Amino acid sequence: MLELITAIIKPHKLDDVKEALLANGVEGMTVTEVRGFGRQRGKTENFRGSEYKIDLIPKMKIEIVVAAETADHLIAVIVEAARTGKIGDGKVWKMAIDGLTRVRTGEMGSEAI
Amino acid sequence: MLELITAIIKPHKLDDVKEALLANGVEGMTVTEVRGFGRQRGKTENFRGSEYKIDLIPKMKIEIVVAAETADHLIAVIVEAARTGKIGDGKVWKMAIDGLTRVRTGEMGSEAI
Amino acid sequence: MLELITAIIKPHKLDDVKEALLANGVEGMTVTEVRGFGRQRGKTENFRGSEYKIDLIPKMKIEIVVAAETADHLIAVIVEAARTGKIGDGKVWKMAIDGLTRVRTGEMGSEAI
Amino acid sequence: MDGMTLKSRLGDKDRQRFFVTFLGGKLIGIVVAFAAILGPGQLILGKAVHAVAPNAEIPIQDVINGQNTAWVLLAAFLVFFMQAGFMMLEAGFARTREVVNVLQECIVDTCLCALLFWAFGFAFMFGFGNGFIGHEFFFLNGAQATYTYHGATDTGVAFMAFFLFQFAFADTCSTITSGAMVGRTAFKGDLIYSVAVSGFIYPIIGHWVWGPGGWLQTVRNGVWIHDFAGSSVVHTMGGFIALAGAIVLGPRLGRKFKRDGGGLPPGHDLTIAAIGGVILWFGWYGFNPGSTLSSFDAAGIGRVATNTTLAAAAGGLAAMLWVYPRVKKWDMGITINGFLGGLVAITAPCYYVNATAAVIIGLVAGVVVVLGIDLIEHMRIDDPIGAVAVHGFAGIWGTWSVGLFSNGKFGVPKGLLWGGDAKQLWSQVWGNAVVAVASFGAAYAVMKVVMMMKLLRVSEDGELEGMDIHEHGSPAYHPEAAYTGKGM
Amino acid sequence: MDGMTLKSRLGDKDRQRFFVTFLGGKLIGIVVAFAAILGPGQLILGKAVHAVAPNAEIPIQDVINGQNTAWVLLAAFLVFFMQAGFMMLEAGFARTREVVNVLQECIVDTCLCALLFWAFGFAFMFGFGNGFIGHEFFFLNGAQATYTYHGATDTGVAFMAFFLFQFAFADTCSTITSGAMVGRTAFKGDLIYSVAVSGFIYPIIGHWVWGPGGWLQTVRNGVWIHDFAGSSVVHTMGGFIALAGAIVLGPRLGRKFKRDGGGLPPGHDLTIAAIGGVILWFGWYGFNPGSTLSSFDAAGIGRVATNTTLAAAAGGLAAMLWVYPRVKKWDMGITINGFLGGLVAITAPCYYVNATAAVIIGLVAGVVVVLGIDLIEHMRIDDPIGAVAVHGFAGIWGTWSVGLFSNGKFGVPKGLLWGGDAKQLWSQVWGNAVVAVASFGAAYAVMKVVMMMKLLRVSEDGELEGMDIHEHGSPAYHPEAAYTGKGM
Amino acid sequence: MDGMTLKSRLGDKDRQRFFVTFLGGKLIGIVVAFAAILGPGQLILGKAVHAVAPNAEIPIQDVINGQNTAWVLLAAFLVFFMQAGFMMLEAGFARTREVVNVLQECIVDTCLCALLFWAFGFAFMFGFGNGFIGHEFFFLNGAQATYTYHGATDTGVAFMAFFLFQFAFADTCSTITSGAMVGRTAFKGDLIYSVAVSGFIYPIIGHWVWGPGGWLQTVRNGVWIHDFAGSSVVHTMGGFIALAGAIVLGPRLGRKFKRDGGGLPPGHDLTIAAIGGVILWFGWYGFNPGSTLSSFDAAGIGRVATNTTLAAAAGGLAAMLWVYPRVKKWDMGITINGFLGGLVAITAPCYYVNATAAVIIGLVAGVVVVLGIDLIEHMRIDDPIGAVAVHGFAGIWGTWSVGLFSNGKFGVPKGLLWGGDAKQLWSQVWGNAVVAVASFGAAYAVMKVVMMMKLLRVSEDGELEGMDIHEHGSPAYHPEAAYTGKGM
Ligand SMILES: Nc1ncnc2c1ncn2[C@@H]1O[C@H](COP(=O)(O)OP(=O)(O)O)[C@@H](O)[C@H]1O
Ligand SMILES: Nc1ncnc2c1ncn2[C@@H]1O[C@H](COP(=O)(O)OP(=O)(O)O)[C@@H](O)[C@H]1O
Ligand SMILES: Nc1ncnc2c1ncn2[C@@H]1O[C@H](COP(=O)(O)OP(=O)(O)O)[C@@H](O)[C@H]1O
Repeated sequence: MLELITAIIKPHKLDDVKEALLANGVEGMTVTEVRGFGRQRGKTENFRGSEYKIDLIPKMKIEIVVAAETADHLIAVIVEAARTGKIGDGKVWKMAIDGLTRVRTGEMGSEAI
Repeated sequence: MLELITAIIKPHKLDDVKEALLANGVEGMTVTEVRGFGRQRGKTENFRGSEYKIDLIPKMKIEIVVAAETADHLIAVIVEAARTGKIGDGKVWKMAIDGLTRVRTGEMGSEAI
Repeated sequence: MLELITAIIKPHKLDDVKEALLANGVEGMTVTEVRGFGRQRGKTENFRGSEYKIDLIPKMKIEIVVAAETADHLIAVIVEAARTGKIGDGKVWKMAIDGLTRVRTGEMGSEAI
Repeated sequence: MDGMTLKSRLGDKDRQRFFVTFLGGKLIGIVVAFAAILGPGQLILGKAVHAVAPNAEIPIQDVINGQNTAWVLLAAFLVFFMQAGFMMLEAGFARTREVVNVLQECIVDTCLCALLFWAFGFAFMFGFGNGFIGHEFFFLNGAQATYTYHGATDTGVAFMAFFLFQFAFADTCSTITSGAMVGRTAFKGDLIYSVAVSGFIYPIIGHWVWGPGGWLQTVRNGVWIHDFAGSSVVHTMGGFIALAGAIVLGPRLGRKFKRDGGGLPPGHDLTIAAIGGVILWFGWYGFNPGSTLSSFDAAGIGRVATNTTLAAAAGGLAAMLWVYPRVKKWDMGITINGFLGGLVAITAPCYYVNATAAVIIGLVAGVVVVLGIDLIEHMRIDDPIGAVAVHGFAGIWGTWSVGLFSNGKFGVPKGLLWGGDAKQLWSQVWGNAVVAVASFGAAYAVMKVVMMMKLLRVSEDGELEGMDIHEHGSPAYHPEAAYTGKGM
Repeated sequence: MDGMTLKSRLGDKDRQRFFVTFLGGKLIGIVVAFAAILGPGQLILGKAVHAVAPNAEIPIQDVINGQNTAWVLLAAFLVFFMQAGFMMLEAGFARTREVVNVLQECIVDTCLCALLFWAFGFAFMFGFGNGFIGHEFFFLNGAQATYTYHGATDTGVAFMAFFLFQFAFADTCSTITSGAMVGRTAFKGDLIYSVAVSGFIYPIIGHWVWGPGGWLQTVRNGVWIHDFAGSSVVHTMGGFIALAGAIVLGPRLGRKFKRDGGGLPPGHDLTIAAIGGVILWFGWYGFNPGSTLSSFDAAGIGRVATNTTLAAAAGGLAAMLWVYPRVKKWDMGITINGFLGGLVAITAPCYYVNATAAVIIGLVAGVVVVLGIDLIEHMRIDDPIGAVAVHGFAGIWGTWSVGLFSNGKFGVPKGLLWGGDAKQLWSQVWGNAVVAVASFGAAYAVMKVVMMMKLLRVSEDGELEGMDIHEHGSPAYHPEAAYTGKGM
Repeated sequence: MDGMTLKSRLGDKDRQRFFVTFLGGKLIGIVVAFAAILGPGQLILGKAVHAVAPNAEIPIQDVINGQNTAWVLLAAFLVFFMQAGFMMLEAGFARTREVVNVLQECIVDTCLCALLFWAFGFAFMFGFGNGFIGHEFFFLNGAQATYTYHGATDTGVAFMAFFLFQFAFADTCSTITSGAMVGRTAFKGDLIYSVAVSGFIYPIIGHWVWGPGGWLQTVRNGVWIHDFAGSSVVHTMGGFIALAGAIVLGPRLGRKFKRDGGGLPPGHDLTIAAIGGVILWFGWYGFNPGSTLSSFDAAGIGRVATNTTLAAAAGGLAAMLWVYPRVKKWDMGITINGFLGGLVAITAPCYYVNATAAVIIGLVAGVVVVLGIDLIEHMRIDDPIGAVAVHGFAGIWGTWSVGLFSNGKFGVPKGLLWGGDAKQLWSQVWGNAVVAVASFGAAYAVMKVVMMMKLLRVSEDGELEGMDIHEHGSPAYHPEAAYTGKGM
């Protein structure tokens, strides 16, 4: 069984999370630049002398496909590495996936991770 | 139970959808710039005097993790706010998620939304 | 039943994969620029006379919502079109989705694909 | 030496750095190397093409004309280069979806302006005629060797060099306008109003102040408006035409103003905007020092260049510091607008004031720009670039400042603050007001008509899709071009 | 003359080009402040370093040399600055993955060209020798104070200033080439063919037209090709070398042509491209007016500068309007190519024609560029920047236009359309054809050889990965550098 | 007047604007068109404004002053334009989150520098005083018509034009500093140290070398340091101030050095960086040739411009080829740093050496830059732009090279490698060392104090968030502005 873990984290925490995951046996990941808000509810910037509110703050989205049994541990690893304790630290969720294939070899299932 | 709603919408509808969701109690979302096509099947641009077809048109992808019971209502809210009635309005789908954690506090499940 | 297929491929394979999918009846897709690593484990670039390692290499993420019964065939189509046989070719996975709505018309389920 | 051919002289190495001699007794002749001035048609010859007659004379006037013409041309080139600056500033301050539109407008306005100024704009502005309009030199016909203000004052500048310099000024005025109309002006509408601005409004009103016999030079008993390089003629006028355009167009869709809980959308690329601003500053060194029309006026060009610099510097700092308490940040956008305001303001007085005055004028201009932007925002006018505040309002201040700060040594009476009387100040205020009102009025009428023809504002769908794709068929950026043969 | 007022003097047309006379009487002495010309080695001294001998003489030649040299140097700087314009235009029109390659090629070609032109390029082109090639001034040895076309005509321009101006021209020619070869040329191949182009092809063929004693100046009984600033020498040549390169290389992988249902991939950054285009226009003010080699020719530099402007403006508008009916959009890319075509075309005739002709030449050039791009696309040649159409084809048109539009007043007989005979036209056609054929042929041979050495075209893998990473080890953009210490 | 020395003539204030007289014999008349020099106050008149008296004399000095002033002003404009180049280079080499900071620092430093140089910087540097510091010309008071090095040598350059040129140099020095301090310097700290650098360190140390009576010109029995355009004064100084800043600040958070398995984070936009580099090269044509202060020195300005070009070209190639074996790629960043190193190095010797020497100096400079960058990296100093290697180290090499390569013809004794003795070389080494040590020491002290005041380095949170948002309230890029009314 495989799970897809999705984590939304602060951009400057990317290196830390990546290293923590590598240290915990993760062998691949996919990263996307996203923007979002949650409790943090945006912040104030200024342009040409006026302030304005931006709702959507830059974040990084990390996606990793992992064996189901390691998922909760890895989520804990991510949470620990990504935490600053300040608002805007992000979310992590997981979902079941029905099948995985490695393009290069055509291997399937957990072989393909 | 939690669901992940994914919506692909026209970029200039982002503000409307965001406001509609906020008005309906959504407290967080993640937005990604994407490109895509569906029935719209691309369109024509021109460069240096010649036309060419582009297949993939800019869209915004919105992802929200919500309580399962509100998902269908929120999908309706998104559809209403994003609709222009013209081709290219986009899609919305939902998927079950198995667990959610707030990075800052470590809260889990619907607490973490 | 609907499935969401997610494929991470090499950027320059996008055109090939797109055409293969179109040829196999796929009528819509969403594409995102992402970065990632797997077995490929990054590569070396240089800047101002020094080499440095980059872990995360540009990839394209393709997402398609399809009828469950066509999913495995389409995954095979993607894998074939995206394969170069070299490291870094990417991954494809699928997940069940619980509902799909077309924004323009409000159609639901496989009607909405 | 007399009687020697040029060729033999130049072939003789010992004489390569020869000095004309004036040895006692009668000077029979001064032999001049005419080669350089005989045009390059001959330069590609493989043989000697001419010899200088003995007893040729020194063309002092040629030295002067050549030097002045070179100076004015180089200045014209710098002013032309301001187009790149405006394009970058305007594009950088615009949103991503309207960038091609901004760029293309500036390019096409330049093209249009060149042809219009050649056909009749220059004739209206610098041809002799009456106080209201000139009507000489259509299509540059009837041009003399140098431009002479209808015989009043020989500039020593070759006619077509003078034309080019003035074209570059006209072009600036028209580009300023587009800045306030970014993001919702249909391209056809842009073409139409640009013809009106470059071909008629700018040259005709400009004639009043700068043309030979313009009426604003003759009113008020000889104490007329002095606008050295165009705080009124170019900037106030550009700013008020821009204002008319922005008012007639209305704001961009979805633009919420400060008092309605919104604010100016941020520019999409501040790197490009900042470089554009610095290019404008650079180009201003053509604008102001070039307006002496002469590099013989060595003290004058030095003074103008230094004053220009000091006012810009003061304007940038003043604007930045003025908004700091408000936003608690070092706002780059306002710093750029601030130094541009300083440059606009010093444009009229740069020749007439000393360095201290230049600093003061710049400081005030920086604040004027900030307050002006606030005012325009408060009036719910959508000016994406700040053209009205930077060019319109700082232009007013700059024109007035001549009457306040002129040091009395360079052709304008002492300013009020240096102990002079108020006559000059009133002439500045009056002249500037005429320019502002006339240009606003004329532009408002033009814009209204084009708006009523449904050509000025793009359709709602087009605006939401973005001007770039809707009007020009292409976004500014195609990052996906990295990966695929064509656009993704 | 004494006693006349300035006004009367200047109003008197017969005297407009008056020469100062020193008639009769003894002239005892004119003391000149030599300080400025004694070099700055002394300027940092804290004490007086020299005294001027009594009875020093006026170095009129120095005034002329100084002024001409300054003019030519400033023009050379502007032409050099065109490199920035080319880099931006080419990079902006390229796809994201080949941007560093485009930029680096332009930089390195400039470096190479400077060293080659110093070592032998200048010697081949501007040294005296025979009709085919020059062989003086290797490594700038044997240079005189000013460049004199082997004693034929003293330019009054300091030798090394003349060198720099000509280097900047050579550099332009080599940069044009790279534009058509974007996206698949291996960097080693680029180095090799650039040596051939900058070091041999350009200077040798250039010698025929511009060098002292070049054979194209002597054929046809004295009615030889007139190419004022290089429509043939720089642009036709650059364009046809580019054509040879593009043909030998073949198209980029995956490039589908219009008739195969594809089209040109859009540029990745039109902001950069547009600014680059405007910088090129700006730099052209060095290219054309600088080619007078003299600012004493005040009317000449004014005329050249204005003609240059009008042709550019007309070219931009013509190209935009020509494609409008086809794409129903105001295409910015073609507008840029159009005004560049106007600039290329006016480069040969800018000195010899009047303003009306300049406008016509520009209009035609704008259309030539559009049709040329279509033709190249139809021939399935992949020219990402449009170098062949803009430089090659508009260069041909511009060279011909001298024979059609010369007004007969500036050293070239009246053109066919102004009532002259066809002799000059045929010389233009003939001379231009020689340049085009010779440069295409030589370049084709060079490119073929480099191709056969497997050095011209990058490997398939390298091309798919992108030139930037494959050849230069770095993409142009690292947006992720926002977030992480290193590349992500 | 005959028989007077230049010195006495120029020292005599009453004669500063002297007209050449034609005493003895009858002067029949030389009528000069004064119009052009009477200032443009009159240009807008619709009537004749003045008549020239009969027997007016030729203002030869005016010809010289006009020409020199125009030359120096145009050069000053080019040097000013280098700000755009520096901004682009530094911004392009920076990471995305610190781009606005880099840009805003350059803008504000320019503004500050203008006001400081006007208030006292120029007075310290170019005012007469003692060997250590000048104290004339505060706020430009007491200025004469032209700048004369306290009567030693009349530059023939209008005072305020000379001021502007020197301001542009001062500005360059201060901008270099910011390059090595990118990404972690608090803006308040930047303001404070910039005041110290532009207002005190640069002008005072500069006075020693270039000011009237500076002490480094008098030591060592008349064989003093010759630094034509500032390899020491501007570049070594800028580089060593930068070094002090980078050391005191420490590296950016998370910056791992090569020997620790890391490396320099790549620049976020190499297109912008490359164009910035080329703009710097372009601006250098103001920097070096302008430093003759005279366009009458035609051979001089030609030589300087060509040497500048050759050294840049050689530097770029040398750096690229030097790193090729190491990275097996054609590295663009190092090519840019390399040609900049060539430019820095040739800045001191450009007037004194021949072309061959220029090429050698450039080649060595290219290698010096690469080794310098390696050294700084090895020392775990974080210099994001390479300012220390490019300006500091290549500046040292350039200063030394005068003593090695001077050809002995232009005011400096023959260099060691051309058969001269080592005296000049030791003066160069000594003078340069004084500049380097003094500027490093002074800057280190200033930086340390500002650091201790907790104003120099931004907070950790601010640095992680990025300088742009933390200090300036806005990122450089708002791509989302494509889609929404405001920032997303
Ligand atoms: N309900 C949600 N659905 C999707 N993404 C969310 C949701 N809530 C938050 N996010 C993402 O997580 C990021 C951080 O959320 P935020 O609420 O600021 O953190 P926290 O409240 O956990 O400190 C947001 O910017 C957004 O991208
Ligand atoms: N089958 C699909 N799978 C994934 N994404 C899709 C699919 N169909 C459409 N999309 C996304 O939705 C966007 C809008 O689709 P489109 O077909 O143009 O809208 P509609 O047909 O509903 O009017 C597309 O640009 C694409 O990003
Ligand atoms: N476990 C994983 N989870 C998420 N994405 C992955 C994972 N492994 C690989 N990827 C994605 O697939 C891309 C290609 O993976 P890679 O390991 O290089 O290919 P392969 O080993 O199949 O040849 C990576 O760049 C990354 O974006």
